[in-house]
Amino acid sequence: MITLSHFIVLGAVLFCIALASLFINRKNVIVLLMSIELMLLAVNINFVAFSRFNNDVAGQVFVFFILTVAAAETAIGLAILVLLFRNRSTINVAEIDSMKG
Amino acid sequence: MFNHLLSLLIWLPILGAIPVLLAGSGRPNAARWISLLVAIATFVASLGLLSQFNAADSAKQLLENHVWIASLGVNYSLGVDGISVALILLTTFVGILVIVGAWEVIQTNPHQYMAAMLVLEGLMIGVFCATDALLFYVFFEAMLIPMFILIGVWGGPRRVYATLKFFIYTFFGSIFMLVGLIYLYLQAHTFDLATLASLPLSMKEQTWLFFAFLIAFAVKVPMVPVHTWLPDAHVEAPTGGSVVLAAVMLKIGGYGFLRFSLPITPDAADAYAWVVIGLSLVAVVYIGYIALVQEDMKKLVAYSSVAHMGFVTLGIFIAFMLVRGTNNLDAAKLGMQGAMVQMISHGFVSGAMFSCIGVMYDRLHTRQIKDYGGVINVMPWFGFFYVLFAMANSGLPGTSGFVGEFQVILASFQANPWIAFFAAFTLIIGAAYTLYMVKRVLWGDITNPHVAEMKDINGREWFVLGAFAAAVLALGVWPQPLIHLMDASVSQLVTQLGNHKI
Amino acid sequence: MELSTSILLTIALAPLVGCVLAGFFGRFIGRAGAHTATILGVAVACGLSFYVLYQITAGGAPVYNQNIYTWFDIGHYSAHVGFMIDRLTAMMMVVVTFVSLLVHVYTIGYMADDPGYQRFFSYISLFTFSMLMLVMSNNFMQLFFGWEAVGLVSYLLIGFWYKRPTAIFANLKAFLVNRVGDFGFLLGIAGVLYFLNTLDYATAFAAASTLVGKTLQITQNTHWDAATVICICLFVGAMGKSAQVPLHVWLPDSMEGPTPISALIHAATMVTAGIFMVARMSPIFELSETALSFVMIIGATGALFTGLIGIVQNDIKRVVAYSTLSQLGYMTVALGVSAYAGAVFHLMTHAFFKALLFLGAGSVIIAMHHEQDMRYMGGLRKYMPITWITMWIGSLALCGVPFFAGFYSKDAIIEAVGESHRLGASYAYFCVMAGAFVTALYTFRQMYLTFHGKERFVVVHDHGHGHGHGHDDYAHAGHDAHDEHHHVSHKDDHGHHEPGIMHDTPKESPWVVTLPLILLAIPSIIVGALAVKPMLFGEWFGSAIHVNEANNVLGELGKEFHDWASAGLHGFTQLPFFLVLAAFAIQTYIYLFNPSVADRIKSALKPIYNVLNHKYWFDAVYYIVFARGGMALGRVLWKGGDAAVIDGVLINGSASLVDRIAGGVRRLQSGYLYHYAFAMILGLILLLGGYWLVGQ
Amino acid sequence: MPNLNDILILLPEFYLVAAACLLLLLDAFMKPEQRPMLHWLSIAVLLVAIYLVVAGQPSQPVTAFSGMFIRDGVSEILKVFALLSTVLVFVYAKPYLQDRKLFVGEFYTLTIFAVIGIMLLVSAGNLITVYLGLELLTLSSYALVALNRDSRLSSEAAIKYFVLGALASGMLLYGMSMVYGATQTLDLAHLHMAATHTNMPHLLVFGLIFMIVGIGFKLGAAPFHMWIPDVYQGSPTAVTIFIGSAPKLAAFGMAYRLLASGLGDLANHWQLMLACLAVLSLAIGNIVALVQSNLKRLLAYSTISHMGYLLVGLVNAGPEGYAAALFYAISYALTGAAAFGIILALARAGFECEEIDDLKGLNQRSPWAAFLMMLVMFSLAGVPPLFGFFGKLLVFQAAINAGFLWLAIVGAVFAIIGLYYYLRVVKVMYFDKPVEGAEVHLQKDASVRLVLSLNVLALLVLGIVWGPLFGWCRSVFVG
Amino acid sequence: MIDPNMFQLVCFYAFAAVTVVAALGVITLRNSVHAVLSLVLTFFSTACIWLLAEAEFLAIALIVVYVGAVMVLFLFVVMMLDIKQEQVREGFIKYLPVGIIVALVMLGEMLGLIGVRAMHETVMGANPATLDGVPVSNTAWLGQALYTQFLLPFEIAALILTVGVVAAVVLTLRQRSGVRHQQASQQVRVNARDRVRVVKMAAEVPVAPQPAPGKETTP
Repeated sequence: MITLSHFIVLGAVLFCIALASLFINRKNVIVLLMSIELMLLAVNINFVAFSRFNNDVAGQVFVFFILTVAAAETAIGLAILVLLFRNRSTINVAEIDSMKG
Repeated sequence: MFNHLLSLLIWLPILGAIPVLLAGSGRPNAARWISLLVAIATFVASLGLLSQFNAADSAKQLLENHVWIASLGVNYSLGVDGISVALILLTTFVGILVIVGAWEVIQTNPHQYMAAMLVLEGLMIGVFCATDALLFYVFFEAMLIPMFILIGVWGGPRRVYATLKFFIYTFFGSIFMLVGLIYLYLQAHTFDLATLASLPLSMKEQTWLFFAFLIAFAVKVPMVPVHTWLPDAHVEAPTGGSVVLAAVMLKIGGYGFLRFSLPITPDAADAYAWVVIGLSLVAVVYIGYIALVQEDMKKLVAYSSVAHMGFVTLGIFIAFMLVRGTNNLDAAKLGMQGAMVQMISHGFVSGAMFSCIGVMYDRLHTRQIKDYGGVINVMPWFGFFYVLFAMANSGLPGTSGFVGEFQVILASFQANPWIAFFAAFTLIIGAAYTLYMVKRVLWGDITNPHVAEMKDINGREWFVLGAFAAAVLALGVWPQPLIHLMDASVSQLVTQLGNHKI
Repeated sequence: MELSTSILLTIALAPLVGCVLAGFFGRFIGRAGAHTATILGVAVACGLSFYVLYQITAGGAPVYNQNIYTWFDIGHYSAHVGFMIDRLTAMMMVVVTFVSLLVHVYTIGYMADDPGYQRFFSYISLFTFSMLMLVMSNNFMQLFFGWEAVGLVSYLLIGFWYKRPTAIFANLKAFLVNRVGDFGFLLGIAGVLYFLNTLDYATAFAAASTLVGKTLQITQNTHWDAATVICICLFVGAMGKSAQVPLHVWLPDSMEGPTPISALIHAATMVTAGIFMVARMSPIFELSETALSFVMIIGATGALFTGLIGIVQNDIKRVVAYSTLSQLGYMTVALGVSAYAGAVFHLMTHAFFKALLFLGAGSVIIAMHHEQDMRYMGGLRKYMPITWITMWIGSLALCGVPFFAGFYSKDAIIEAVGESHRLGASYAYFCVMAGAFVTALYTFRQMYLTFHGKERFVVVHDHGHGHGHGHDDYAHAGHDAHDEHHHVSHKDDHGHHEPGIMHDTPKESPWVVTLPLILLAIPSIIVGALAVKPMLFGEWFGSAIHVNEANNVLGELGKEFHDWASAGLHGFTQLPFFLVLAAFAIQTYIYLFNPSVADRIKSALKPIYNVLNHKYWFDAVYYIVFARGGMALGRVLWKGGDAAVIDGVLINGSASLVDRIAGGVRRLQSGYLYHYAFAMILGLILLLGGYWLVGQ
Repeated sequence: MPNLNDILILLPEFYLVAAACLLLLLDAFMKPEQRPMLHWLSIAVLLVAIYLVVAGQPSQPVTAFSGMFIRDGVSEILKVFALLSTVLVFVYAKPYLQDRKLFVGEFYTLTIFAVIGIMLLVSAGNLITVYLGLELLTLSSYALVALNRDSRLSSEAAIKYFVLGALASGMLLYGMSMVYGATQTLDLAHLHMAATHTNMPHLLVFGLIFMIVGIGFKLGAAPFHMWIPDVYQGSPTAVTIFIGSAPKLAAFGMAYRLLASGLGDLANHWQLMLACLAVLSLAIGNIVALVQSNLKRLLAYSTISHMGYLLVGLVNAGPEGYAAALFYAISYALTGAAAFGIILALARAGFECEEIDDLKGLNQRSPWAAFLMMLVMFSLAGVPPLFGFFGKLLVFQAAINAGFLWLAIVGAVFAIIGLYYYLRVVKVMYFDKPVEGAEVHLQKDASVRLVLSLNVLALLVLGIVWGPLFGWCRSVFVG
Repeated sequence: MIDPNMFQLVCFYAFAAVTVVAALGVITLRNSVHAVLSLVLTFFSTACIWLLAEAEFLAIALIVVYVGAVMVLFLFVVMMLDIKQEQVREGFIKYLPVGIIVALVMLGEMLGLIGVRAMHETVMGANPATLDGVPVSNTAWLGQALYTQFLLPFEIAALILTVGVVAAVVLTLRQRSGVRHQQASQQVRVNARDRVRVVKMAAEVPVAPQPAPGKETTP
């Protein structure tokens, strides 16, 4: 039997992977963007699962919106990334530190 | 209009600052004259207090009450008693003198200087008028801004350090008071001081509040060990700034004790009166010794201010021992009157001392004692005033400096001879540091050739010093009118001290 | 007839008016105007004082005691300005105004060339006003006012020649030492208020008996007798003002001031304020044996030991100054044995003959062109006979030679001490007796050195320098020797200031100088004989002085007293006269016949000479302990307390701590995205963990 | 089903959407030299929106679109001030944008879109609306931050903002999913009811914690504040001023909707958490600001600390606390707008006026600007009688009233530390000598000068008559 | 016989394993392209899991929207930007332990707080997709809700996409100065006279015109 916990644990694992990636990864901004996608995926899994197990449509609707927004967000994110690369010729996270302190 | 005399007194100088500012740097003389007119008008208006005010009545008078923040129950409420009236008169009096004193001395942006002075004057009057704690606090804090600017812009070489220290120190003190006031408000649902005074509070609450108030006012007075801002601020401030700072601003600390610590937390104040008394005595002795070795005239006078203000706190808190310990209400009144007279007197004396130093500084551009010597040879009139004020500073009878100290010492003997013993030490040490300075500055042969070129005081300076001298002597020879003015209020305060709140 | 308030006010204020006129408008009214105005003021006061004295003694006027105005009034505490005129006051007023008037006149001559002429007149008039306020006061507050006001004038006058470093050192010293006395005095007043609940004399004295049995808690277990504490505190004030050991150190230095004020303030009047005060407080002092013993011992010590110093002084004024110290000691001893009348009597006679001596010394100084060192004088009697004779009169009065004024007062004191059985009375008796001998020693030495023997100066006529003389008076006054050490170190760039070199022959002073000498010489002879009976043994003072029956030594003496003449004759058979005679013989031998003996004695008694020459090292010790020590302490407190601990550690320390923390914390903002993310995640983890640990 | 009434309730929002699209179109067909018209038009659009908000103010809270949208007093007040501060932003930004060739229509449209996001967010009645409103705001903001495409700092700021913002959104969403799981509803009103009955209380608090991260990020509260300094510094100042003002109101609205409307029953949990965030924010904001030399960065840290104070008010978790926090948010938005407005007004082509040292001797060059800046600084520092003081007063009062006396004391202590750096700015302007050759003057633009002066003087006036405003803030919570 | 429940469970585990492994691949793979592809795999397997949960519409949408659009965009960018492979993984090992620890702590806290045990009791019931009690497809179920109850969010989502477009355009579209565009209308209107001008000049080698300064840093 697939139980709610299966989904939630999967979601949690993905979420943690995404989180870990955010600070393990020190070289490539693209991986950061992908990690965020992973994180949203984990959220979506949670919503789908709760929606399914609680017999409520709102969760799945929420997922729908998250997907939509994520697409727009990615577009903007990649645009910024391109901009960054144009300006600095690098997307190395460790080199993006002009502002600090 | 006369129903709003207090508002007039507060807002006249503040709003008067606007045309002064507008007069701009292009027409400095216009700015000077306007500000002088405003200051004189304020003084004249404050004289109206004397006719309006009934000294026999201890209640707050000339009341004004407007709702300020309805939802919080905060009011713009003003009222004065004898103590306030005296301090307001002091403020308006000094207000004119600092404007006159700065006349030609301030050359950079005189309009800004004058405007800041006027705003400061209005705010200080506001402090003395406010009967709402929040209103009081607003004036109390707002005062810092013009003073900060005055010291910072027109001050000496280390003005930035001094003014920052001044501001942060004072802010440090008062922010805790704010927390205390909020606490009180939450208990009483009002900021009205009279209501707060009758608010029952447990000993624990009173203790916390007492120390919150103590730190605010102790910094302002200033008491040892939170006095170190004062020498720096005084040294670096322009003459007018020093005068106002010493003459009026320090009094606000003492005034705060009367309005907050005493009525609101009488039991805690009684329990910890020994702390304040002890610190006051430390101020007299410890600060006296420090003043002795100062090489900078302003610093010396600043330290002497700390020592003299020690008498104010001593006089106020000795009252607890007298009321609660020996039930000697009259002696408590004597002590508290002494403290009040000392406040007013110190206003004149320190203001005058700083004005004198300013006169010398304008000529030689140094405040180091060692750069002077033999000034009397070239400035006999100045020497006359200088000696007079120095004597007042060392508490010579016949000058105002004596009255308050005399009364406080007499009263403290009633509480405990040892307190009087240490307090009376000022007679020796106060004379020592003041006259030692006089010796090195005024007397002797001229050693610095620049001193020989100093000109005696001009008419403007004569006016300033003469006015101070008149006040110092008048108060010293006949203090009774002042005492009578404050008598009812002081009696009422003293009676309040006996009321237990627990 | 009642005394009128307006007369009293006129007496007090007339000198003040003169002072203001001379001080503020001196430039307009000129020199003549200044001295006219002030002399007029003082003359009015003097005349009216005589009138008041007459009224109060002969006119049958009752004791006047009224407040003029209320100074403060708080609850049942009040202080007023008011006058109390009884016989004591009236006598003091006469003495003060009379001597003051003469000094005013004398000053015209003495200060003739001084640029601070008007200022000087203003000061001495102010002094007269202050002193009158002091003696006329009817309460403690006003007494303190006058007390300090005369101190102020003394300060101003000692430092009159403000260019002289020694003068401005001396005036500061005088003021501060006086302040030490005032410190005690103020505490005494506070004690009076505490125990008697009033500052008014009449009320306080009436209630004085309630002090008996009252104590003051000093520590947990120590209680001191109230009267003793009050009296000793008050007497500390007197010690300052009347220069009693160990607060006497300011008086010799005060000789830096012009001679007229040395006469007026530091001999005749101000310094006797302490004596007056104690006499005035006699109802309270009578309550404490301990305090009176204390007074007596202090006085006796001063009477002998300060006199000893006088023997080795070379400065003519200093000799008189130490003599003053010694005589003040006599008066104090008299107070200590409850012979208040004796003290006041001696105060009066002393005022006349000591003023005479000072003014005479001043006259000599004028003649010597401000040379004060007696070693460069000698043989002056032929140049200035009036001065010489009047000085001799003063000296004999001082030594207590029978029939002179000083004899009656001084002898009475010695005898009174002999009568007393107070603790320490025998010590005091020894001191005053030995003191009589010492007095004679230094007095005759001074007279011989100054007026007799060979001239120890050379007159060199040097017209090139002569003309500038007057104008530089006070410039070169700054170089005057008052001490031989100073003398050696003097660098004098004017040739004519070489010690012992004169440019003009000394000549007698003008009439304005000699007239006061003569006028003072008269009372120096006769006033003792005139007043001894009523003042000392009669009931002249009436209620003004209160003596317990058990302490009434003068009463005891009075039983043997018949009249002034027999007392004078009796004096020739008494020990004090023999001591004077012995001293006269010794000094005559040494200074007139064998001057080298002086040096031999000096070297033979080198250790004693050293002790005396260093004035028992009081000055040195005070300077090191109080002046230098105070400065050192101040510096330690300033640098250590204020600068290092409060500012350094607490203020700037916390500021720099915050700054350092800020420097550290800002590094957390590393600029790296992964650190930022890590911070957020860490925050999340901590919130979760916190909830897990706490919330669940 | 939605009906006309629903649309009327959302009239200001719909109107703004239409207007924004219109502006977008207009911009496309507009010659560059006609842009100033667009500028004035945008301002007019916002002013009309304010009118619509005020005019359509319902007497009772109303909902629309199946409870997705709530229009109540809180949302009205937030919208009014968000719009108002955006008007200020537009006015101040114009000369700056013109000088830097950034005077493009997209600035206006994106900002208006962001404002629409704010309006939706503060009116949200459902977690979905919260999320979408938030995303509308943040996505527009990302683009705005990167608006200056040729700036290294700008793109760096944008990427940082973006990654961290997305991370925060992810966490917020994760929290929402958990709350949803625990309560089976996304509707805030239902959530409020369901929260008390859930059989999974831990899950609910778990979700709450994640949502607090999201809120904390939006507010810029430590330790979720890391983006603030870099973004404030890196963005074109014209964008910084926007980010620094209106979105703070949105963040307050979001916190209010989620924590108070939605999870008010968990207040005993989130009070303490917010208190922790508050302390951290106060500490980090105030302390690190001490060592800043860049004015924008300094103001960024100052923002962090101010959000700490706002949280101190929220900790009260009662109407008084919300009123205090709202008041604080408003005061901060206006003050922040003024602060950056002055920087904008002092900047000119080729000169950013970003460094504190750039202000040296400002009083001698431009006394009025110095005076205005001084008032702003004292307001930020919380010195009476300026507006900022009363915000502090109220939040302290709220905290003490809720038993968080210690928090008020901590706030007080950090206010002292904070004072120093504000004073430092005043010091530089008034006490230092101007740098030779560096001419710093206010922009000539009359509208900028006028509005800026009014803005700053409002801080003074509102400091004296803050009663009505506070009464308004209070009335929306107390009823 | 295979128990359908059991089969579901096995499928779930299989897809979940793929998802997790692929997700790990995303964050560990050196080559960005590989990482993107790994992410695609993650999405695919997640979509499969959603299918198991009978959320068909979202599963398909995930594939279409993410794999079809978003990931392609990623690929574009990855390929467009020339990223040096060898540097990319520097320091990865160094920070890996911290990452693992944090991730594990996080996971522990999450699982502990979520109360996975309790959820283990919650089994998947019947497909909730019903309208007025009648079972309908997941899409209908969703659609019904989306256009009624969630109409406003739907509108907002549209707005967000608009913003996405505007933002992407404003950030990336460049009107470069100095770049020669083809302008048809001008080409049509051209005259030979305007274009060719015969000039006399010295017989020298003409200097090649300087290229317009561009701000492009990419080659």
